[in-house]
Amino acid sequence: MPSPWLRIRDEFPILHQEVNGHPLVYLDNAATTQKPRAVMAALDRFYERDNANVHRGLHALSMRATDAYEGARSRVATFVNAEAPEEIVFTRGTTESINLVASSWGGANLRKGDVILLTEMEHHSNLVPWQLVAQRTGATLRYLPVTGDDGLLDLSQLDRVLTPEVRVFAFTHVSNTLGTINPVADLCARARRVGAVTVIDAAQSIGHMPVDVRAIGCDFLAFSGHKMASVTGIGALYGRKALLDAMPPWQGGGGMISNVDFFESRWKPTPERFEAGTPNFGDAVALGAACDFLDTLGREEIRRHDGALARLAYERLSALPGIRVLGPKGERGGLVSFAFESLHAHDVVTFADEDGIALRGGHHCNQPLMRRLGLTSTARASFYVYNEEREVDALVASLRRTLKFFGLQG
Amino acid sequence: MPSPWLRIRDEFPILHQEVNGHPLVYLDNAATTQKPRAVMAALDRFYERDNANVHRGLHALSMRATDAYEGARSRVATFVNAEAPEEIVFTRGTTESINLVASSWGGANLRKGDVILLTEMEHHSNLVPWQLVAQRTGATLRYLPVTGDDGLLDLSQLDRVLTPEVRVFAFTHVSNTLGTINPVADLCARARRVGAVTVIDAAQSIGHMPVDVRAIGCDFLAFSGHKMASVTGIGALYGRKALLDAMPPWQGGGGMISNVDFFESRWKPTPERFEAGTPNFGDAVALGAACDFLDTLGREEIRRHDGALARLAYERLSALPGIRVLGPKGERGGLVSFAFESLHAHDVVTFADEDGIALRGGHHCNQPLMRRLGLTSTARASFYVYNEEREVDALVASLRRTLKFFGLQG
Amino acid sequence: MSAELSDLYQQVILDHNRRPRNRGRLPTANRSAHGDNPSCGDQCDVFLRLEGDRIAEISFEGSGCAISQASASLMTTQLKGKTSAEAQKLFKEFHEIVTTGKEPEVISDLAAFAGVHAFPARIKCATLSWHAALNALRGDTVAATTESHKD
Amino acid sequence: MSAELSDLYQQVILDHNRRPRNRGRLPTANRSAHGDNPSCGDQCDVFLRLEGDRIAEISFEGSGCAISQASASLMTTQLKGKTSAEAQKLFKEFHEIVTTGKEPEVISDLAAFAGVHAFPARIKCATLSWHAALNALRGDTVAATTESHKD
Ligand SMILES: Cc1ncc(COP(=O)(O)O)c(C=O)c1O
Ligand SMILES: Cc1ncc(COP(=O)(O)O)c(C=O)c1O
Repeated sequence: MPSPWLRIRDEFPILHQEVNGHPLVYLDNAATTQKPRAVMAALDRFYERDNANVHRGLHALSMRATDAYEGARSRVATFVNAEAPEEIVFTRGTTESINLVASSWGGANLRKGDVILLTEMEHHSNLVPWQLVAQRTGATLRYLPVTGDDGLLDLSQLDRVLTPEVRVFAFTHVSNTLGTINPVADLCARARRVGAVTVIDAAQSIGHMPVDVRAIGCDFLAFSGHKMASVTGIGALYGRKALLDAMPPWQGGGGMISNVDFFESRWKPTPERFEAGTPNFGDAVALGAACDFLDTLGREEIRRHDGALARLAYERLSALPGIRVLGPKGERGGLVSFAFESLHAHDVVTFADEDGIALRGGHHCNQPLMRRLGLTSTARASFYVYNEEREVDALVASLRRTLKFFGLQG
Repeated sequence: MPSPWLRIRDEFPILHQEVNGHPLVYLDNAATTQKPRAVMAALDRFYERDNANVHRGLHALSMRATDAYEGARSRVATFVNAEAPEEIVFTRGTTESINLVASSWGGANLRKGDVILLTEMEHHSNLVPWQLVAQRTGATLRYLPVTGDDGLLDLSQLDRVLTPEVRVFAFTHVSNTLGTINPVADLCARARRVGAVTVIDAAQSIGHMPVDVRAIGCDFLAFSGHKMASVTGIGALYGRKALLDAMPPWQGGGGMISNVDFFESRWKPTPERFEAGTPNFGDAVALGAACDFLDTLGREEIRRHDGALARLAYERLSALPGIRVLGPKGERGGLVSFAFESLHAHDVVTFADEDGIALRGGHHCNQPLMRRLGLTSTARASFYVYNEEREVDALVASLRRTLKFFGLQG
Repeated sequence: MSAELSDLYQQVILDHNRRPRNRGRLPTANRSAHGDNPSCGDQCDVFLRLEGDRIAEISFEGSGCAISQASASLMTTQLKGKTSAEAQKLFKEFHEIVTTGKEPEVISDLAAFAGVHAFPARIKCATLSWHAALNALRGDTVAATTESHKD
Repeated sequence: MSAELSDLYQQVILDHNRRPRNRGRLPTANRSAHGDNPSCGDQCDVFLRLEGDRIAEISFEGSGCAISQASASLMTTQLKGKTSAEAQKLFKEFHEIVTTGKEPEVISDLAAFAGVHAFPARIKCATLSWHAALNALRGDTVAATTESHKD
């Protein structure tokens, strides 16, 4: 059988277009990835054959739809190596997953005197929900620092900040600005020693490398489908069953209740308790198909592929004049951020777009980290399974032209 | 131009299949509707050409995706005749929309002594969120009664329950069990006189009849895309701008902040304030396409079509032995619920499925109403644009066979 | 009628549904338990007179579909005279039958429920009364519910 | 380079970006305001010395893309000597130029920003300093922000 990598770009129709007269070079994968034919076909097929509301339905289509939805749950459970499908709650994505944990677990377990430990490299989605629950409960926030431009967590500070008052330690697996891959299993082990619950933001790792919740030893793990070759609108929260079972509901409505009276109600067990209303079963099917797609490519292979492109980009970019390239020099996730001394990220991105190259420029929902690094914004190139070395070449050539246009050849 | 109604079943590929050896008769539209080709094509086209994360993006695809997403918001705004696109917040559906209002508006505005007025015919999704916020704030719940099997709101009781302590009055536009169409504009006018905010659950009306928030005069209106020919995972909350602007955020994360510091944050204006994380822009595009599809058919025509089938079904079913048919005899939404004295809804639904007919059986997320009517469950047939009179015939013939099998010919 | 459907609504089941055995409150009961299946509204009360560890008498009351009513009725005929341990074992067998469709080793009326496995959504209907009975045996006061994620 | 891009980065803009006019704090300022565009991190402070209702002196400080820096610089040259009402009117004109690409009625350097309209995401960059200046004129202490739903 030929390697699924061989004609991989054929799987992504969107790549075969010109932007501003140049072949599209899509390097904004950390924001969202493109979708393979297989995922869109699964979605279309579901709606063409099996669509009906799930659960409680006794007719053929409803039973098929329920099987498809619960099948997707099982598929996602094996994808992250959960112990049981019930440990997977479907959500809109990483942000909703973290809000669910912060509101439900946090609301029920945090109080004045408790500490929520985060890191300085957290995305707003793993930061603002904790600020909101801190305000509500009286718990306080504390941060594990980042070392600087090489963008590692300052582990020498861990003992100082990870004290027994820490009830929850939430951190990202891979930084969406620095590209740093954090030692998540170690961090979870350390947190366990002080009895803190661990929440991992896997938005930037889930589609790019093996993610095994049991090997990592985390309590919760949040991710988005749209960053792993699936569509927008679907993601998941993994939670250890014992913890989920003890949590109060978050949203109320159909599907999550076991009994409703006019004045009070009883809840279903997990995961239904946390899935009020008609779930997004259509997109859940697409998420299951994305798991299949990624496993066919092999997640170790994806890690190697994306990481190699990012390291190549890191090297080649570092040779440009007046540039500051962020994050670790060696092993890194599939992205690289950079800033020029005399050229703003927005101008960089606009000129790259002129050459058909899609970059992201801004604070990447990392405002506190940016300030910490003395920056207001960076440009970011992020890679996925369909990117190629020649696209790194195209990026570097385009940046050189832009520098020249602004008289900054160095 | 030929009427778009002429070959309407061709637009729905799923209908052209056999179930248990019979042509599918899909009568479970109140649970979820099927999707026309035009909607799926819009979704596929978006992902094949324009997909990129929205906002903050300066490259071509991101700008196109942002235009598509904000275009969908404008389209939904005109669909319900909102004053401005900012009055539309995208959510997963009706349930999430109501949770948003109950948590954010309710959390900020309700206190002990305040009354939340609901009706006895509310779906769990317009009931449990209010129970949760009542528990949190100390407000109390009160119910406007339903008259009985003809399933009207008992308006003679309105003055008694709609007192000045009522801060919010939440009610459904069309009952998903009774088929009743409530006089929503009148109810809103009455609520305004005591200064109560109005929340309308439009899940069962939005796809079936014109819904004009300004003609109705409501403050909030919630609905789901999947019940109006669009896909699962997307819906909306309409809210009057002055109210939305004054509400605190609900979920926290990327996209809804204007500034984030390590210890506090500032929020964006509405609607972004309420759309934390990557929004479901793909499915929003599908929702916009569904609005176009329904307006091409004409919403007055849809109301007539669905209502006529439901009234026909009401009549024909009423002739069956040992049956109790619920809801108003005259004008009604496109659905009809019924219960047999000596035959449980589950058996009815299982036998109908044997004839390829998809019905729903159960409490329809209306447990309190069911108890009020002395029932535990009903079977329900619900109609949409592609249903035909011959399908009502098929239903009645199938029910007769079932009654015969159980020896209940009467 | 398809083979699946006639397997589901077997003669035994239709018969128990039409003429339920041991239906009604048991005045001499020293144990009882309530069960519900909230997502379909099925309800079931099981009443036991335990003598030592043995079920001397048993009855049920409830409402629900033909499957749930027949299952409750048949169950009472099967559990009468059994010990707690024997009841547990029977339920295990019954659960196996309704979830897999496998015929039981010893010939038994329980086999009539093998057709249920082709209708996964109906498994709850068939097991509700059993859950209530086992709760009653254990002396649990919490209502049995079929609302676990599976079954 | 495409016509759109060379329209956006016109000579006037590149020139103001390279050699900004009136940059730095104004020691004699009696009014100032801060503006930010949080979604891209652009910042801008505008300093005014008002004499009566007239802008006697004006300067800016800030960081951001070429468009935002050039816009701030050009703005200072345009607003100097103007009254509040005249400044409002100029901003209205400028806003029209950057959102529609329409050339202004009277010939003016502001026309250099007509290319912005083809890049809707950059409109905020061009208008940030203007928002700050108008806030300073009004004496508003709240930071100007470009984060309304539109523009
Ligand atoms: C009247 C009514 N309200 C609310 C809902 C909930 O809608 P959703 O499940 O799409 O959130 C439904 C449908 O299930 C409904 O019929
Ligand atoms: C590290 C990280 N966390 C969280 C998120 C939020 O994900 P989503 O917007 O899909 O909820 C992102 C992506 O934007 C991210 O990169």
